Amino acid sequence: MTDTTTITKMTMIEAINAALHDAMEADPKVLVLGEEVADPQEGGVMGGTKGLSTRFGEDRVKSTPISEQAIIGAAIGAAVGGYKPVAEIMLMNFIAVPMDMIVNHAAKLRFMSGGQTGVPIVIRTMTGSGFSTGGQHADYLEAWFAHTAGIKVVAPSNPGDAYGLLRAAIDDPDPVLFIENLPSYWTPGPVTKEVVPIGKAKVAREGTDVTVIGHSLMVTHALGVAEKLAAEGISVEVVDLRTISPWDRETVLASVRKTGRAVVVHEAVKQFGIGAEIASVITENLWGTLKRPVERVGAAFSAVPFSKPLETAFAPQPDTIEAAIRAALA
Amino acid sequence: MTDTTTITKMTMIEAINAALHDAMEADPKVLVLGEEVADPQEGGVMGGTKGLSTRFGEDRVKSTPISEQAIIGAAIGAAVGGYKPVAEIMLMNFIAVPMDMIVNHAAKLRFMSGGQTGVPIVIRTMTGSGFSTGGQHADYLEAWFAHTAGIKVVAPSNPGDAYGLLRAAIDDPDPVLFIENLPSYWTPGPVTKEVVPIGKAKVAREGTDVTVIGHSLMVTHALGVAEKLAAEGISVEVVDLRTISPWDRETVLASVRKTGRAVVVHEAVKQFGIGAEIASVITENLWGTLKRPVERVGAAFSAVPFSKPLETAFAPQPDTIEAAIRAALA
Amino acid sequence: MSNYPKPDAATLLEIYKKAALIKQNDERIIKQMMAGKLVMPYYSPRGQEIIPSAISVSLQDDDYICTIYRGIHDMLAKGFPLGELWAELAGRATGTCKGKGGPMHLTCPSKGMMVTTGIVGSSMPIANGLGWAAKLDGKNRVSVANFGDGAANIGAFHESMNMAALWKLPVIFLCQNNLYAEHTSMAYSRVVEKISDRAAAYGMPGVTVNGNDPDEMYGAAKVAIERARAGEGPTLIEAMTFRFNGHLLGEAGHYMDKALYAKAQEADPMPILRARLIAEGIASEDAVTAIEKEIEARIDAALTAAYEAPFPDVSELKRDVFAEEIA
Amino acid sequence: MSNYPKPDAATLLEIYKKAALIKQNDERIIKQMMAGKLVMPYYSPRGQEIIPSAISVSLQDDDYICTIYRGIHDMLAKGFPLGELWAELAGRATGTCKGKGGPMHLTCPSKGMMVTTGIVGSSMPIANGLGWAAKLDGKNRVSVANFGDGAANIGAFHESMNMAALWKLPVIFLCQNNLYAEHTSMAYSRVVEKISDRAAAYGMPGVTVNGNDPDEMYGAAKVAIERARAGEGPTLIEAMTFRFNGHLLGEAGHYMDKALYAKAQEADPMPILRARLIAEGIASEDAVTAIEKEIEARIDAALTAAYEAPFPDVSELKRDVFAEEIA
Ligand SMILES: Cc1ncc(C[n+]2csc(CCOP(=O)(O)OP(=O)(O)O)c2C)c(N)n1
Ligand SMILES: Cc1ncc(C[n+]2csc(CCOP(=O)(O)OP(=O)(O)O)c2C)c(N)n1
Ligand SMILES: [Mg+2]
Ligand SMILES: [Mg+2]
Repeated sequence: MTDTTTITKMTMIEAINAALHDAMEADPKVLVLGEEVADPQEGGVMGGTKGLSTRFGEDRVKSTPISEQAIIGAAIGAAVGGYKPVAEIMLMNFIAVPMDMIVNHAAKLRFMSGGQTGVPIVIRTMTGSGFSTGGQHADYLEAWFAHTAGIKVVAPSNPGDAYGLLRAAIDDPDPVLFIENLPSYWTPGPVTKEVVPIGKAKVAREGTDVTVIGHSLMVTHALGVAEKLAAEGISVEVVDLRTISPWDRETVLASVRKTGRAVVVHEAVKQFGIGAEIASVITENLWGTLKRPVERVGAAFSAVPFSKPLETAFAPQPDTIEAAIRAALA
Repeated sequence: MTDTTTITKMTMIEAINAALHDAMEADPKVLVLGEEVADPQEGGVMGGTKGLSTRFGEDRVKSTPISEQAIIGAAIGAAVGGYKPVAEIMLMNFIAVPMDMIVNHAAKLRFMSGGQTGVPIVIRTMTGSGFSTGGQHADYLEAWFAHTAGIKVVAPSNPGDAYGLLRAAIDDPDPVLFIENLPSYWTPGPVTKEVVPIGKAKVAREGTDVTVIGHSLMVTHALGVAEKLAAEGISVEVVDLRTISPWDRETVLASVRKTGRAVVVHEAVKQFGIGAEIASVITENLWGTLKRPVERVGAAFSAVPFSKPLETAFAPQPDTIEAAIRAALA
Repeated sequence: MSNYPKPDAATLLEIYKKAALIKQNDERIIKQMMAGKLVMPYYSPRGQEIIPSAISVSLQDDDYICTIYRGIHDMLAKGFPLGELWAELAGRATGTCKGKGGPMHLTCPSKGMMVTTGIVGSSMPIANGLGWAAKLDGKNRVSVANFGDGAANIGAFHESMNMAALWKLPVIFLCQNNLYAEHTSMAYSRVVEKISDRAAAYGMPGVTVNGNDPDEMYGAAKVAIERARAGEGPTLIEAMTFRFNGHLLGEAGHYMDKALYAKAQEADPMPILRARLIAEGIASEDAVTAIEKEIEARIDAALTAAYEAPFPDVSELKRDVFAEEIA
Repeated sequence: MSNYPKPDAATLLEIYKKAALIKQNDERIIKQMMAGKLVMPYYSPRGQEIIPSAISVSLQDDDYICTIYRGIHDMLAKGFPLGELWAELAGRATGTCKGKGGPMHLTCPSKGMMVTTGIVGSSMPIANGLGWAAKLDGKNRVSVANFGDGAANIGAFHESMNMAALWKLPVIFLCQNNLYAEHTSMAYSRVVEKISDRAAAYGMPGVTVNGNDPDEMYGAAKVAIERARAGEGPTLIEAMTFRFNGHLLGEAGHYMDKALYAKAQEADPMPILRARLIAEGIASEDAVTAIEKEIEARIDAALTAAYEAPFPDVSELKRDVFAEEIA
């Protein structure tokens, strides 16, 4: 942190909006497109892009028809043509619609062209259960993209990282999927406006007994549980992945090498989720050091249910994470 | 095996064609749709659906425009309306196009409707590297669907299972993604015409030193390696998953409990592939019994390259699998 | 349109009964949400009541419909059981989807309501499949795909219209054009004024009607339904309307054109139809009031029962993922 | 079309030179494949030579094009380096994509060939983005999206046409209608005869021309390109043509209409244009023969160099996945 850095408090959505403003100000090649993103449409359904079209014009900030394939296609083409588009796919479930554009094109053009072209786009999308939106509006699908070579995946857990990771994503020469947690939008936090490098995890809380690895809202949950367990004398280290692909093995392995116990948590369905890869890499590298098998926590194997008690039981909650930590310590 | 069973030899593609014929004959509710599937279009680019439209008519066997979303949508609607459509998506990479129809609809309607509706469709698709088709025609993407609640995923390694699993998939009350390996189409094998239950793996070769778990073409590779290593006195057990989701934990765990060593192999990219889930479940359940960490074998983290030497190096080959087995035995 | 069949008095009254139920039910839902008794994303159909009411009088229970998140009006017009509706909105085990689907995924196969989707454009490809099934069944059933003006710009619209025309499917593509897609007006979504003009690109008849006019809407729907039943294929109907409560309940609505909004309110189809019934002597003021009272009573009963019903058990997470319960 | 600009003699000769290169290159590729020297899926453009040749004479190196698996004709017409082409087809490190892309993903940014896709319909949304970039650059560049008749039925076509018209993008949607999509004819893919009629659904001009006629193709292309350069927006051109070697080299071709095929062969545009050049005195028989000989020599040189070049090193699997080499 340079001493010129000023720390201000912002909510997650304010931090995202600030990062977009600063990036567009810093580089005329940065563009924004998506449904409702311009000010005549109120600058995004959550206001994430508020003010951008008024400030930078509707040539650079374009509200689009409901045409996700054309949105991502336009972003890819503009990127290949030398620009840095930030495309918004309103909710993560809708990313299934332009899936071909993302995985068969954005992620592959650099490799298939032998490096002659690149696709420096950012795809912003939001998700997260808890708002009773039901089965088609709250899935975490990061595993699909982490399994896809050529696209990076980031998911901030706090306003400061949201700002720093978004700035890094926009300047990254490759496509980046930027996952925002809807329930965290209004959570305030310090924002230094420093760029957060893609591929670097953060030890969000130091501890010695067990390591909890997660991203997005799960980090917030884990920190709360860690605080609670500290009172019992249980020392929990929390590693915020921040980048899911390519993920920071060094930081994760260093932490688990120290604690000997690990819990991986994500809001996505547990089966075949990213926790499996992280647990496998930990096991492969720390065989002998690891005191117990890595605990994995994820959502139930079902669509996101509407009814409140089911929705709550579907996704990992603080008590689920606490139980997993205790199991890891057993 | 009942004594009335007659065993005939067929290639994989012949077995698939026979299963479709027999299923349509057995149940008038079975339908087939997709690009080129009717006989005026030569019954499928690989001939998988040859003869069906001539025998059962073009009301039940429909060649479609190039409209993957409409193809899967039509299959879903017909299924909700009481039919059993078998939709063909020519190559697995193209499944990214109707992704929304598959994951947000086919896989979720039963749950979201509280069980009032169901979607008994089969989506046949082919893939596999080795034919110099490059970056958009040979990916294995089973991990995306294994991570999706509500859809089953099967991938036969031989003609007999292809027949039996396809019959089971067509009669299954839920959506089934049926993955066919292009390079295996012309491999002959015995076909008993017995139904192969979804969710049951098969011990393809018994062994005592190490278990290799795989599906599709990787089973063929593994069996070859096992034969070769037998000459050295290394006894390899090969488990053919056959169904990837929901997968047969019992059979896999029983085998590894016996051998104490495991190698999981798939042609899909290794990172965040299905091998991670299988390795994690083995580790969680056999901690203490497992003599070494589970070895994972998968494709390189890249798009499928065109140039032959790169394409060969990209995907797991028999020697890659052999090396992993030796590492597991170290 | 002059040669469209017109609804007779009894049919007009039937249309009003359906529309009144939709309107009063919407008002009650909003009251309950304001009171914090219902928590859900709500896409009010207020202002679009006439469209589904005027088409439903020509549909049978076994005709299929697929609709969208903004679809409670389509449901109620086709006879969705009010009790199961309210129980579902309240997330109760007695809801039509056992509380698992909620407002965006309402389903009731016994009334032909097969699919409600929250993904723009996705009602159309699935409605085609139901049309294909109906055609194979040979029972002259039709399949109605409801969608909005914004959905006419997504790929699924194109693929579905083309396939339906090619296969001569008994599908009615019912575009409820309420002038906005979330906060987006036509100026930001397409160049062509009439969405119905797109039908020509598929060799399908397409018409634009005032969806708030029971006569026009009834006539266009009847013609399309008869064409479909006769095996002559699909029709695109663009029904012009307006949504008075914006996209999502609670929004600011700054994106809306004030003058346009005012004009639309003056043309609110509900008081107009009500007045017409009385003026034309189709029903007396008292009779209409009685109808409305009776609707209020039905809603009272439905919501009371809903709130008294239990929430689904957590074990429901393992049910309906597959037909067979998962371990 | 009568008022289309016509190509002058020099332009006509230029068109023939490009077309002859495409035809002779295609024949050589097939020879090499038959001889087992080249192993790849090959989608021959034989029969479609005039289309890209007649449009490319009006394009600059920095105009963008996106094309598809059947795109070598589009590439060569726009000046794709022959040596890098053959090296790529042979999977060599000296190929334009270092052998990593192959025939379906040929790319050459220095000549404006930005994207070649193997996914039907996907050239269009990306071409829009290049058009948007060109528009922002303010250099009056255009972006050409090549696609086939079958691609006109996929969702991406609809979304792309609508967005291009709405944003007035400098895009030319060039549908090369060779009457078949793999083994599928129009009878199984759409009702409307003319794909160009779909342009009206987006408020975009659309024309159908004989793509095998250099005059018509040149004229339609020039008008569309000038319109795009002038900032007036996109155009859909449906260029009628035929593919003589079927969809994929080695196919049986039983799905093709024999009479149609025979008729198409009689209308093979290459001998016709060749004869015309001589008849109109644009070039003597000897001059034309010399051109063809020179092309043969260039192809000889390209393939010889290609086969002598090394294959890419396996370490290439870690390069170009991301800009930064992966560990
Ligand atoms: C594929 C997809 N993209 C975006 C959304 C978010 N969204 C929900 S409703 C809506 C507007 C739809 O407008 P319209 O089709 O006119 O229907 P209306 O809501 O006006 O009835 C949008 C963009 C979505 N649900 N699905
Ligand atoms: C989305 C998608 N679906 C299916 C295919 C398989 N496929 C490759 S080419 C082709 C036919 C395309 O026909 P057309 O658009 O007319 O182009 P042509 O090959 O005739 O030039 C098909 C179906 C594909 N590549 N992509
Ligand atoms: Mg609307
Ligand atoms: Mg074609």
